[in-house]
Amino acid sequence: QESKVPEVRVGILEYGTVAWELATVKDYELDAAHDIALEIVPFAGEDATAIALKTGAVDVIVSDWLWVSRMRSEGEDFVLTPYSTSAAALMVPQDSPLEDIEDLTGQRLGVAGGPLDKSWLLLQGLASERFDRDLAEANEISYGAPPLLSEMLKADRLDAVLTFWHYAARLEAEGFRELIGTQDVAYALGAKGNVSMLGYVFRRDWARDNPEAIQGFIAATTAAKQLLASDDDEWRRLQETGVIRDEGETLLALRDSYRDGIPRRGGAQDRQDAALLYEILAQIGGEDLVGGARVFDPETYWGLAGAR
Amino acid sequence: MQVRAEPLARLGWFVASFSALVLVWAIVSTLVDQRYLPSPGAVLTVMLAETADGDLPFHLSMTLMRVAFAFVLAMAIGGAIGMALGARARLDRFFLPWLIVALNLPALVVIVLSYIWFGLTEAAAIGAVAVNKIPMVAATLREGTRALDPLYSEMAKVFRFSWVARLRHVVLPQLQPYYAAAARSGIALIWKIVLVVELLGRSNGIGFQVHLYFQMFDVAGILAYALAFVLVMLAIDGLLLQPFERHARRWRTVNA
Amino acid sequence: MQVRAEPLARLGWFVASFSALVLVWAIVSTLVDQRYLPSPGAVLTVMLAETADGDLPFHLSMTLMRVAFAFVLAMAIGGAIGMALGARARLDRFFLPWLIVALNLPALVVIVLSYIWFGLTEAAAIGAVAVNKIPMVAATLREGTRALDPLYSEMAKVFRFSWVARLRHVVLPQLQPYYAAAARSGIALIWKIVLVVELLGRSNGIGFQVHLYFQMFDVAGILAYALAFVLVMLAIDGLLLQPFERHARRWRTVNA
Amino acid sequence: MLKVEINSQALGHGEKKVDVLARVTFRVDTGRLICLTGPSGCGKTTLLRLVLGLETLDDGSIVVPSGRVAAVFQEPRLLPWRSVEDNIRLALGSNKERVDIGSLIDRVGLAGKGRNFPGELSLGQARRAALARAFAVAPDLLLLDEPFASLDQETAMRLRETLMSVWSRRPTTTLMVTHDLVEAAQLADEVIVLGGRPATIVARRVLAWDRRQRDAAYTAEVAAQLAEVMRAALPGL
Amino acid sequence: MLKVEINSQALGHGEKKVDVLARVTFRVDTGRLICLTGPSGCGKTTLLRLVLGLETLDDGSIVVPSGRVAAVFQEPRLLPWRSVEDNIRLALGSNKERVDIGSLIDRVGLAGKGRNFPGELSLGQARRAALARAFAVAPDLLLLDEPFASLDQETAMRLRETLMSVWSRRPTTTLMVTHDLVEAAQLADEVIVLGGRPATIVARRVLAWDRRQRDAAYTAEVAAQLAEVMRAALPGL
Ligand SMILES: Nc1ncnc2c1ncn2[C@@H]1O[C@H](COP(=O)(O)OP(=O)(O)OP(=O)(O)O)[C@@H](O)[C@H]1O
Ligand SMILES: Nc1ncnc2c1ncn2[C@@H]1O[C@H](COP(=O)(O)OP(=O)(O)OP(=O)(O)O)[C@@H](O)[C@H]1O
Ligand SMILES: [Mg+2]
Ligand SMILES: [Mg+2]
Repeated sequence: QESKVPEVRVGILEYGTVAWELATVKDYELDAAHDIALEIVPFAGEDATAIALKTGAVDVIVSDWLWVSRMRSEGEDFVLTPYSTSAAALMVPQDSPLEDIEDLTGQRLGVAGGPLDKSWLLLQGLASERFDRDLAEANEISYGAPPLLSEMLKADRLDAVLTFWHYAARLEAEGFRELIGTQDVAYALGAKGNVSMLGYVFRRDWARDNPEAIQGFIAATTAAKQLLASDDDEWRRLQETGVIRDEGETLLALRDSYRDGIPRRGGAQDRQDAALLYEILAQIGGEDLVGGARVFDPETYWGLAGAR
Repeated sequence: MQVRAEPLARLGWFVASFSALVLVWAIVSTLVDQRYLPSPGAVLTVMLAETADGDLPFHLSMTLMRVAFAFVLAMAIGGAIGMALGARARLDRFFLPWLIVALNLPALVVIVLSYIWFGLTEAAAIGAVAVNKIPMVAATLREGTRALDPLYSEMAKVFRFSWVARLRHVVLPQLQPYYAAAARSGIALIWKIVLVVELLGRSNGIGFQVHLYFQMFDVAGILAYALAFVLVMLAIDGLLLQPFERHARRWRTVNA
Repeated sequence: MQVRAEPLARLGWFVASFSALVLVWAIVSTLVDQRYLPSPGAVLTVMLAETADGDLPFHLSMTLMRVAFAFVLAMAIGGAIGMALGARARLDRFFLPWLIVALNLPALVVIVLSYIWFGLTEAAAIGAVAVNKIPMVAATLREGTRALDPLYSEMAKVFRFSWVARLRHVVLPQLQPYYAAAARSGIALIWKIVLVVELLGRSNGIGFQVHLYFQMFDVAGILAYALAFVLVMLAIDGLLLQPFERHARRWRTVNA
Repeated sequence: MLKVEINSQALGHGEKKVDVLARVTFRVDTGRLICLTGPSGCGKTTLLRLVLGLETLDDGSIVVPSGRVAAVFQEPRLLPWRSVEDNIRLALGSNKERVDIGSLIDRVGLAGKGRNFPGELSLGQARRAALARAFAVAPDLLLLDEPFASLDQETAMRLRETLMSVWSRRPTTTLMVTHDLVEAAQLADEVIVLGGRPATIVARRVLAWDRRQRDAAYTAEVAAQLAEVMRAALPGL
Repeated sequence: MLKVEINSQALGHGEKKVDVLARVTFRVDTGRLICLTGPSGCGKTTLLRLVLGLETLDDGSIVVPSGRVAAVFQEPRLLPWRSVEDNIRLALGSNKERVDIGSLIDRVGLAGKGRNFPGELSLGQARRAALARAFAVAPDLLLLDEPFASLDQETAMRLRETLMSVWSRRPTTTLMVTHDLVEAAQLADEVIVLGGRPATIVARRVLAWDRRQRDAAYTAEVAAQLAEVMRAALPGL
């Protein structure tokens, strides 16, 4: 037999956005091309992937830097490398009178991910900085599961929904419009560019012990990203192989959003902006959100100077 | 004198039992990673802090309110359905498959549909929980009703008991253990579902908080909130359920 | 002849009942948005498609496997605990608070801790489900054991029944309705928890699939998978539980 | 008036189905007391259950007098979770005031046991409580299934007297099952002997003497005659 | 040999606590049969329960012969969910082979009812099944609580004979409660009359005659004497 290549087990949401990228890796055997063996372990919920990483059932998952930083403050040596700058968007119906976040008072506002969701906290931070308004107080907030919130918005039981980007993309395809996206908020708060909200997360020990594995994995996924970014046919393939179940407008919207979210900056700049945002988040979210760590842990980003 | 001593003795037993439980927990928590099972002290600290800032009492009271409403609804409706099915063989034959379907409908489906149809409202939440529990109460009371002793129903028929008297003096005393079982495991189940309901679409309550802490893997926070509810349940059990049961069971202890 | 006709009559009742249920569903589904409650036909289509490509049988069998293991575990252990508590007043006094705590531990906490301690394994998943259900079985059987008629235990004592004979011929027949109640609502509860367990840490099973469809808000998909399980439960109930119950209840129907 | 016209009655299902009663026809005129006797297992209780409407009659007709009904079952059938007093009170339905439950309890020899649960009584005491319950109703139709079994002679005698005094106060149509032929000879206006399989009436004896004038000699003689009739009618058990 | 030495026994709790038995002392030599009688509610069943170990004795001591025990309770106490046959078989424990259950069922007049559930029997039939169960055990100590109540005379007589034949086959120490003084005079080696509140032994009568030679005149006379003793000892009930 041929020499054994290192195995990388990635826990993902089946039909989630990461699945598109990894399916592409698999379809083109990009993993073998970069001397790794990729194993996709599907789960049904975000929480499940987090547990899977914690218990060592997988090597890599996708999560945000806020979570990684919080876990680090509790002694877990997790690190991340950028995966996507997409995060969330505040969606309203096409004919909604809402034009700006300044209009957000007295609205029925749905928020995906709960009160400690990063996008929601940033939005609150922006509102309080700009208009000295507490969004949580000024509106009627419903926290809930994203699919449920989408349906609520469609059923006119909510006026606006702050939801994760792929749900937002689907809503957009159905004629809803984006009031503001997380990146816009980040810019407004002083970020210098598109911040990678999501990253591939893994244990630093694992990465140190398996340098070929993590490097091969990053290279393979980067190659997949390029394919998806440049060639529209790739998306038809994903749809035909059943990785994406959406069709028509929705597929296009998802495609565009995905492409928008591909990180284009170096990790160092990302880290700077993340540190900035973290401070804001720590202020609003308080200890509930960030735990004991008041300042951003620079080691959160893997592979940068100072992280060795 | 001896009668007076009873409640004290019961309290003593409870304290002993509870202390032993906390002790076991304390010992186990020193054996495993504190992050995954914090010590009783650590959890108590969180509990006190959350109580001091008013969060815990608020979320606890919201959850208790939902549990209470759903419980009353489920026991009343489920009990009535169960007793009807247990008493009438024809009804039972026809509706037993419905009961089984209802029993096995996933909570998720019921909760989501109820939110969608009735909005993210309190009524939808409580209704969804009750709908989840009703078939379980019905299944238990159905068995209880089928196990009723015909000796007594016949007597009641001969002496022409009114239906109220039949229910109160003939049927319910025999169903007491079934109601007790349905109540104890009922509150527990309801609260488990309330957690899911709060998770999917409420903005307060213990389930909401537990999920928040869960996202952060803060086990101490999860346990603090969960245990607050458990403590309330212990109090309700000791101060309401058990005295009622002792009353209802007086006749049984006569030769024990 | 009449004995032969019985199973046929039962089948007839079942078909009538089930058709009526589907009819009600069909009617309701025309009244509301199809997206939120698809028609029986639409769900059947999904079900057939998923069966044809092998997905549904696979996930269904995984879930059934988990439900079956957890069920057996929970009934055996919970039954033993409940009978012990019901039979011994001292044990009961001491451990009742433990039981209440166990009853009210949130499923989420148990599931997460069990995954963290024992890894994302099948055993951890099944164990977590069983742990969630055990206290409920115990609570039900505890009531049943407390309601045992001392008449028969005394007789057994005088005639020096072996403990096996006591259990088999004296105790269990009296506990039959409690076991039946615990079994029916038990499977239902276990499967509800299996859904959560699969959501939190398995890569297959109906809970896994249902949640995926929930992400896409595909109610037809959710219902197709949920109903596949419900159908299996209906079959188990009709082919296993009910015949067993009829056998166990023969003596009751003598004067009915 | 109670009219019983049974043509046939079976019990049980399948293999265990048994023809219990064949043709059994009799009437009890208003205010009269008929004793029913016959070997154990011949169908006496079944007959009472038919009259009480607890069993559906296969073939025949039973006409029950209107008004209140009371019964003493072969077992006490007190609600174990209710006190003796409550058991009696519950049987009264709405006409609670009229009856002095306390004195009734005294008369059946249960003074001081009113608040006991049935489980705290001896079997004989429980039977007496069941008798008190039936008396309390002041019924138009009274059915008694061996009401004085497992009582000592003294107590049984006093209860028979109590029965007679309650019974004579208002016209009560009574059907009583007993194995005690002396008892039957003391109390009955007519004695009906059931027997055979399925059971029919194998003998009946009308007792014309006023029951207050029946002395020990008379009852002993009648009892002996009845025993003779029974032995003759039912050779091998 | 069964040795009963009761100094006092109370039942119940709190207000309802009753001193049931005062000093009651007697023995039953191996292979003898003693009848216990007394007014309803005086404590006979309680005494049997003490001997059976179903009640803990407040003050006194009871020595029970070694070997197997069987009892006929005042109610049949058959397991309703087991057939008559199974009820008997279960009481046998391990020595199943030795006993021919079928012929025993026939002897108590339940031929053909072996596969019936107790709920499919008349009360008298259920009592007979309970008797058959006790006989099947071939016990060293046999306790009978009014075993022949609610049976017709004929059946009762035949069962008494069955009891005697089973009993005489091996030395069975027997304590039997009965209200039927004639029955006591026929069967007992000694009759003990309980009475009073709390109950003590108010009279005892040793019957020296061989039981096979006792004729109707003898038993009637003894029964009458016993009744007289009881009446004298227990004035107002
Ligand atoms: N469900 C049943 N299935 C089969 N046989 C039954 C059933 N119920 C009663 N029997 C039979 O019917 C017969 C009549 O019973 P019933 O109780 O009327 O007798 P009885 O005359 O009252 O006897 P006893 O004096 O012993 O009380 C009995 O032989 C009994 O075995
Ligand atoms: N748990 C109890 N609490 C209070 N009193 C009780 C309790 N159990 C029994 N008794 C009383 O004890 C007395 C004796 O009862 P026991 O059953 O021994 O009488 P018995 O002689 O067998 O009467 P019978 O001939 O009616 O069967 C009765 O007066 C009864 O009321
Ligand atoms: Mg009878
Ligand atoms: Mg007694």
